[in-house]
Amino acid sequence: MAEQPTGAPPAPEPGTGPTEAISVHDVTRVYQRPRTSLRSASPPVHALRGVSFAIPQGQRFGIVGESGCGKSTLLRILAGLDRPTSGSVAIDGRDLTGLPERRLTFVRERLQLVFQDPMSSLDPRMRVGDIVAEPLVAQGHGNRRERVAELLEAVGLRADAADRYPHQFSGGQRQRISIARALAPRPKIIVADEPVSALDVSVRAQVLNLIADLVDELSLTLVFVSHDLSVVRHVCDRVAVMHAGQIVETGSTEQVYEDPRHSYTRRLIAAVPTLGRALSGVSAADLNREQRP
Amino acid sequence: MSVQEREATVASAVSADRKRRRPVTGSLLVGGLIVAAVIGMALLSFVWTPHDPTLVDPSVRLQEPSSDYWFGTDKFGRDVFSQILVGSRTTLFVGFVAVGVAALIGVPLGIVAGMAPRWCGELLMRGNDLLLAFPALLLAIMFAAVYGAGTLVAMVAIGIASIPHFARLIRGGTLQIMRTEYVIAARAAGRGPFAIAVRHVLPNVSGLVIVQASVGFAIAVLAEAALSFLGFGTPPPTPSWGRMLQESQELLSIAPRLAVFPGVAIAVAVLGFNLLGDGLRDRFDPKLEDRR
Amino acid sequence: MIVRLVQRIAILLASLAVSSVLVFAFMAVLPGDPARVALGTSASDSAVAQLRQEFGLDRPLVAQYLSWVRGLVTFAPGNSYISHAPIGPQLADRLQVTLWLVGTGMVIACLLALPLGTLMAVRHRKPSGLVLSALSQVGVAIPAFLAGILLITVFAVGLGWLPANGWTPPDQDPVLFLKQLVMPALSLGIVQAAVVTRYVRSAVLDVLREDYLRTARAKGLRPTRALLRHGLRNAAVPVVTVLALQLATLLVGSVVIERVFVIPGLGSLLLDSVANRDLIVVQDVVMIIAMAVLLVNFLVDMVYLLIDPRLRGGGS
Amino acid sequence: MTPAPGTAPAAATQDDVLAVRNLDVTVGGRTLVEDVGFTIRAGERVGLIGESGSGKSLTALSVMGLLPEGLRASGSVRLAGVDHDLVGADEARMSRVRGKEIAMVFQEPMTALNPTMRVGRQIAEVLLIHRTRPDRASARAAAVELLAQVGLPDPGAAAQAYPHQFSGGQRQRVVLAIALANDPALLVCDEPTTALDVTVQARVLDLIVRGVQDRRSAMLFITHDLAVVATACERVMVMYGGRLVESGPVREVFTRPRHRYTQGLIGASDLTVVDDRGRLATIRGSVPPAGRFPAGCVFRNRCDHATEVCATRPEWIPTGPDSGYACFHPVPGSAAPGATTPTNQEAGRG
Repeated sequence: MAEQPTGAPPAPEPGTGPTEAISVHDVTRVYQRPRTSLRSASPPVHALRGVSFAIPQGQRFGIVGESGCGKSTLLRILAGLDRPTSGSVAIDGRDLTGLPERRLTFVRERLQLVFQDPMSSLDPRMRVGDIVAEPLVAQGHGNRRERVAELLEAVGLRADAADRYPHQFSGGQRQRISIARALAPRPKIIVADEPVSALDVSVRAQVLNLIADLVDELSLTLVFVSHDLSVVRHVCDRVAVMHAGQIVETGSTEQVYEDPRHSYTRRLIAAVPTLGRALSGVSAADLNREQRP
Repeated sequence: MSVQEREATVASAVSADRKRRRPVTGSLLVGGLIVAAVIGMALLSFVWTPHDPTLVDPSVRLQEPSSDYWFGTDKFGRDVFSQILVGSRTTLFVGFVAVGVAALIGVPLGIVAGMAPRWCGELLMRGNDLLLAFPALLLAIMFAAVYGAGTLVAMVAIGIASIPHFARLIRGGTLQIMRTEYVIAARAAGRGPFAIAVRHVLPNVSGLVIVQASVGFAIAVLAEAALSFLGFGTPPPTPSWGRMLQESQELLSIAPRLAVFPGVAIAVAVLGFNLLGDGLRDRFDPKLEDRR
Repeated sequence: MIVRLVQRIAILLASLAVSSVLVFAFMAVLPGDPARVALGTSASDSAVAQLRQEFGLDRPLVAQYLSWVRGLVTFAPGNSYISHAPIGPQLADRLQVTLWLVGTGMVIACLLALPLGTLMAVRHRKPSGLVLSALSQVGVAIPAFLAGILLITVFAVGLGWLPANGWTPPDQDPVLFLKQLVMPALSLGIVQAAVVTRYVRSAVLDVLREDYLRTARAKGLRPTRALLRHGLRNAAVPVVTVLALQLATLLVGSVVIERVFVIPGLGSLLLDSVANRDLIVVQDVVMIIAMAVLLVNFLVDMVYLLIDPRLRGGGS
Repeated sequence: MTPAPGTAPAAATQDDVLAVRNLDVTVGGRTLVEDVGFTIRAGERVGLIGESGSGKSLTALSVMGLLPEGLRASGSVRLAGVDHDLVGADEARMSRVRGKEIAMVFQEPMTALNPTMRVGRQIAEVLLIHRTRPDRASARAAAVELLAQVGLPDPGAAAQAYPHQFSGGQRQRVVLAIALANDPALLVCDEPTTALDVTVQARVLDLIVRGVQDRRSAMLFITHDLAVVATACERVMVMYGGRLVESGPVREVFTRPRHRYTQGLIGASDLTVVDDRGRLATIRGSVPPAGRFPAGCVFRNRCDHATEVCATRPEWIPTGPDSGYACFHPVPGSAAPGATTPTNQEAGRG
């Protein structure tokens, strides 16, 4: 990365102590598939096979992997929307595995999600103001109108956007609304699931800059999930590479991209076409040469 | 094909994003006009009818249409036009109650089946399919066998038989909505299932409900006409288009008009509701445009 | 594949069992006593008791249910409360008549709907498509019995070509049998054709929008050939679903048509037994119709397996 | 490359496979593609990049004659060896050309194949339609051979299997096998690897490039990903708002862009270059919906250098046999690209 923001990530807020924002310990998730043969039940799907990592406060942690590697399953478990088959997950030191929904409010207050598809992440029948205010309603916060106006401005939209409907906005603007909704309950952790994959190139840069600004200003912890290695490289301090339900490698972005240790990571990085590599003569055949297992 | 696939083909794709309102299509206009006319007729019949539809007057039996009796008179001397007017009241009443019963039970059932865990949804739909094995007419005949004929019997029977259509369609729509990111976001924000059902699912399936309601109305009108025709629907003397048709049967050779007028009334009403259904479907969900 | 078969058979049997309980319970919860209802209010208590004993109505409900089901399964249902005659043979004859009626109606519906529906889809933007669409919309709006009455007025009363009503078994007088079958089958068939046409149209339209149709065109197939070779088989699945649903409605629709054309089918048996309170017959006829509908749904699921390889299991 | 709009087009040189002139695509009153013109030589791999609403896919579909219902194309599209214009040709003529002279690979592999027909038969079909194989048996054998060529394991068994038994990447290879079966003069690819994972994309890209090279077919490669175009193509054309704004050799366009939009696009898509606060270069505003771009230069509402003259339509300024741009305030050609917005300078590492 041309310019790595120097210095350690901002000191954790006083009072929260040294506990990590998120700590995941040996999490597995197994799905049973409906029977297709009479004699034996069909083999279960191991979506996660023992995943462990920890994310300190304020860090920008990337999760990279191809489709089917288990990153969305992991995301749902982090957000308390799905239960792991085994292992534990803690948010700010408090374990949430196995808790019923009514005792998960501490997760709802601290962790919020931003999604990929601008078309499907906003309810077409609700006004933008109600969409952004929904977490406030769910968690019983007051004076919602001012808070919504404040949030819309924070993401670069005019306050009067609150009275309009999602279909009146472009893809990039909808992602901003999605981000405003995530920030409504003043969470400490933002989990972004492929937030820019569905956007045009010229709009993607704007949204990435917005996320970076907000994470810095509000000293948030960011978990950024994507299949696009170059986006994760730009956004994150540390990155975990996932493959077939396991984390095959973790490290600082610099180390993982510059000198990957695991063979899968090497193959993954070798396969990524970039403008620079192409112009220095890397052809489609070169990208493919590394792929032969 | 499991029930899901069958639902996917029958249930509509609930488009997550409504582009600008679709233009008023022909079917919406024509359908709307016809339905308005039928409702107009019903309301008018409360206030005025050329003659008392139930007044038997043998002296004017089987008169041809004239300035006095616009549609002529039937074998008991009753004015056909007045019967048609008042008959529209019965038709609308049966339709509203039947669709009401079907929607009030079918929609929540569909939403619960869509939001419940998979096996529970499966079970509910299995039971739902079972109810499909007892079409409206059969149910009504069974009811009539036990409780005797009557408008109420007809309405309740048609209503209950229409529940599975609502439940299946709404469950399909709910399943799709529950998969959208805005519902996942609501869950992540701490919204409970009830809030999600009311705030997200219901508004987004409302398009489906209205479309199925108008089509359900058409089915109810047909069913009521058939029941009255068989003598299980509205008992005399309340005028009913179905029964008018039945009474006209033995006089076909002398006065075919006695069959034509109620028959056309039924056909036009059903056509109106079906066209309204098509038009509303185009308006609410372009992807449904060519469905059915 | 076999698992699917076993699953579907299990569902069929379960549905049959549940619907039999439903029908039985429906009749059993009836206010008043079937025997007294059958004999009328004036009958003496001893006569009513004697009838109850004869039909085993005094036994516990479960025993009655079991003997009723055994009767149905062994095709030897008991005797009618009114005529005391065995119901079995009567049901068999009537069922045959209804099958003729519904069968021909369905054939007519398919012969009309499949080509017309496809045509409407292919030309859905052109005037001819719109005209057909309007026609089918009108067709849907006409109740079968109205179609029947109009046919009688024109062809029987008016032109005198066909008998207004009546029924003759095919083996007795095939010509008369056909003459009497035309109008009832047509009135059932045309209305169903209108409904099925709309479903065929929407199924074909969905298929026309699929990517693999565009791939077929990119290979060099003309639109009609691309539809025939690639589209129709995939459109068959939703269409078969609808045919099953419509068969159920057709079965019940025939009840009304049998009244209009005075045909001794299951429908008129049902109506007569309701009229003279012969509840055991009502129970049997309703159960047979329900069995027919459930069987059709089962067959439809089997047809899916033939059409759609994805359902045959195996593979990734 | 002959100048497109305005000036008289020079005669197409004899080794041109495809010549597109004044191509417009309209729906209702709205113009989605306006006055697009270019040629592709035999065996040449040309990329067409652009964002949503740029009209790049519609241009490809117009060449194939497969525009969705309601859209109308006008202008001229000529293919070598075909005696009639492809625009407006009737189905009888077009069906002889599609799948034989010109073939296409689509974006979404999961829905591109007929789910109820075996894969081998779907490949054999394109051979039988154009009678490049005498009978069913030889067509089936050729299909298995093609499956082997696109790298599917155990091609014999694959031919008997159904599409749902394959992954996305494998299905895209089947589509590629169908497209290359009759050695087309021109292969059109519409975002062929966008829906694939990066490792699978590398394999499919390699297959596509080798496939056209082995057959000396020309290629029109449509995508929004600059890096993929730079990897797979020799020349690139940039579209925005339904217009061709710049074209030229890949190295030339991506290191010394002339049109301001190309410059901005390169800056925004290169995530390795940031300003002192660590933020990316952006193009202000957002992409207007299709058909609602401003008159004159379609990029002027988002361009920092726009002036009044940009309200009129910029002329196409050729800068070489196959390159040129349409901009009143281009990035100075000779000097290093303008300092205002960081553009991709050094060859990126990694």
